[in-house]
Amino acid sequence: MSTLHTVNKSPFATRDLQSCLDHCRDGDAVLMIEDGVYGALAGTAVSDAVSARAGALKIYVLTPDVNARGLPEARLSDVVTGVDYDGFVDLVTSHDRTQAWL
Amino acid sequence: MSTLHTVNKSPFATRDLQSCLDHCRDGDAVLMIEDGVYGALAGTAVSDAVSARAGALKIYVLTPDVNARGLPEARLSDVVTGVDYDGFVDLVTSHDRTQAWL
Amino acid sequence: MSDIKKFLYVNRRAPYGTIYALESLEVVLIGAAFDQDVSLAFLDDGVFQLTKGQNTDGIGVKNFSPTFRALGDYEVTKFYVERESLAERGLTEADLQEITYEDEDDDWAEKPSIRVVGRDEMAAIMADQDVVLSF
Amino acid sequence: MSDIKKFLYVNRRAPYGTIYALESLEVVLIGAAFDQDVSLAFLDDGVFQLTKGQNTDGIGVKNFSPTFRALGDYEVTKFYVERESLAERGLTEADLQEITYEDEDDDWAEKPSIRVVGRDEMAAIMADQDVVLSF
Amino acid sequence: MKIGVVISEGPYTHQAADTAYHFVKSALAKGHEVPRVFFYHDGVNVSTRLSIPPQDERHIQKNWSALAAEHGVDLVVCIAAAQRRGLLDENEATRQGKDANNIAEGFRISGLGQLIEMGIQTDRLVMFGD
Amino acid sequence: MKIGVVISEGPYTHQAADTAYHFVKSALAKGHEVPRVFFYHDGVNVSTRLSIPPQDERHIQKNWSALAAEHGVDLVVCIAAAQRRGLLDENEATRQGKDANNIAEGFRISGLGQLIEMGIQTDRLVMFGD
Repeated sequence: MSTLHTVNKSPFATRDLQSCLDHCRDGDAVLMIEDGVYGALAGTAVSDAVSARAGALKIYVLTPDVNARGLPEARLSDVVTGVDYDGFVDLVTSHDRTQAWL
Repeated sequence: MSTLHTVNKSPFATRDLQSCLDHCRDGDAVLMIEDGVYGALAGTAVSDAVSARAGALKIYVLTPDVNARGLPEARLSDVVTGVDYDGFVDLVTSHDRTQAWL
Repeated sequence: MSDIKKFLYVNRRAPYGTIYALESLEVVLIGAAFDQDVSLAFLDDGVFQLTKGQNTDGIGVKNFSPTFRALGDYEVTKFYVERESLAERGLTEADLQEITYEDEDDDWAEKPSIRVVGRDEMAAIMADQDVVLSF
Repeated sequence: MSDIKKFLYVNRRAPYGTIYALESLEVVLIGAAFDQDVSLAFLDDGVFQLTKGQNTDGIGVKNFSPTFRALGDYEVTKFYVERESLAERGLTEADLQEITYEDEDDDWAEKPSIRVVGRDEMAAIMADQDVVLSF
Repeated sequence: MKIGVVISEGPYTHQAADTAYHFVKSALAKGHEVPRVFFYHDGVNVSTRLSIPPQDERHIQKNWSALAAEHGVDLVVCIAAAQRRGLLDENEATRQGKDANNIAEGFRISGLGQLIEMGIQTDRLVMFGD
Repeated sequence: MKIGVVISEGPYTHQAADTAYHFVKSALAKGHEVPRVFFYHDGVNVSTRLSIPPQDERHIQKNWSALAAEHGVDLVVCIAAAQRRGLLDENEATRQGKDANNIAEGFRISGLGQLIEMGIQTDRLVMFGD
């Protein structure tokens, strides 16, 4: 039994990503979408908070949103896996529930 | 020449209040309105950041918004002054410009 | 799966600045007519929805906070409020409205609906749901 | 007061997730037709508006970032970008688009429009305006 | 699998309606069912047929109407949220004495019970909002 | 003093249109001039005459229309933002081949130049948004 959490806001603007990470349980997955994809950048003011949970959680980022924002793949954190919309659907069906951190 | 800054979002949800405080200049005023009034609470995770700037800045809070949210006056920080909508207008006219931290 | 699903309404936003809190409450009221297992979670700024003494006369907006007290009559009786969220905001349970329900399994004894829980327990409650609605 | 006012457009939000960045740019374009002293400030997530290599094909939304490069032709030539905001986001000026203008006072020499400034200087720029529009 | 979708922000203003659109298209292409999309909060604004986006932009309402027609997705607009925001179908406009209506083809106005019902009847529920 | 006002979020969804309303009423009562209020972003949604809020709630559009009628405030709705979001007056609806319009009395649709002009012609500009 595990949950897919979606985060769609910039971690530099709001506390939503942090609150999500604080409430995930081991084995859960986090998918960053829309402005949430900035949470996947390496070497930022928030990247340590993401890396710290990457052992217990699977962290994904929606690649079309990454590309829209001009973030080169080389700048993304190693702990983050890119998915497309098909991958998003698979994450939804392969977890028991989805929780949106709106 | 001084600026009235308005902040309308909760400091627990977004970084807008912090960014505002980081960009105020001595002699400026900050007015907390709408969900921004939570920044006027004493003894919170963000109240030190407000108090730290209270010497150089004047900090105001919109009382009708405070009352709507059920925050007793006794719980507000000593460094914050309450104003009503008339007071809001006076703050706008008595400063050279208004900058909204939306 | 049984016919009864576990629904969790997650409230993370402050009231009045935006409409989410009010429109969340409207869903809870309608949802109560369905025979499901309903819980409400209040965390982050959502805890501000439950403060007592809200008086919206000055902003010309309807005060919807009394409606929370009516939810017990609709068998919505589980209000999970996160302790850490309260503490970060300088609040304690005493700053919240008293919200109660009458327990039909216990001779209609009046019991508190608000249950202050730690962050770990909140995470466990979230993980125990069938449907999570976020507002 | 002179007939020319100083207008500052403050951009603090990321592009595409919300429309503010695009609709801010639309104001700047229209505003350029008025004979005012125009500056643009990019701080906080606003610095993300200027990243190079934006490709919106996958999200089905129009890529408006090339429009920033056209602003020089409208005599919008002062793009103040906050250094601290870049650093917190792991960015440097090299991650931003090259945006230039031709300086009519200097034999139409091509000059960079982007000026990376520290937070104190950004605050001073803000304090030097007649009108501040926030997006 | 049956997947229910909620959209709670307005078109163009927020990416939610776009992301949901791409998500639903992928889900349908992969053979899943998306029996209903529920529009709540400012999401109800997606349903207006009066929107005129710039010609080089996507037409969010038309995209949804087309998807609904092709795949039989039930696009439900919350009546309470819609009334507040000025979204009316012909029946509502008549009943309320309003001189115009603005709901596009493929969308229908109904109650919040449709959201709960969707939660009960689908295997997964995904929310797109702000 | 002349004070210009910008509203950039939609009614009911966000408090901006309410706060601005109380602010403008106070400013006028104190003898200041508010020559224009400019509606931008989702603020254009304030101008729909089709809104039907619950009876025990304030009617934001009607409040603004009444204030404009009483004090001669020019309520300008940005045309570009309005078209995207499906807010049309009769002229625009005809010109664009739409079968309905929804702008309330007291509001007029015009260009972004009216925002810049307001910034030039007023002594102070105050923005209400999200």
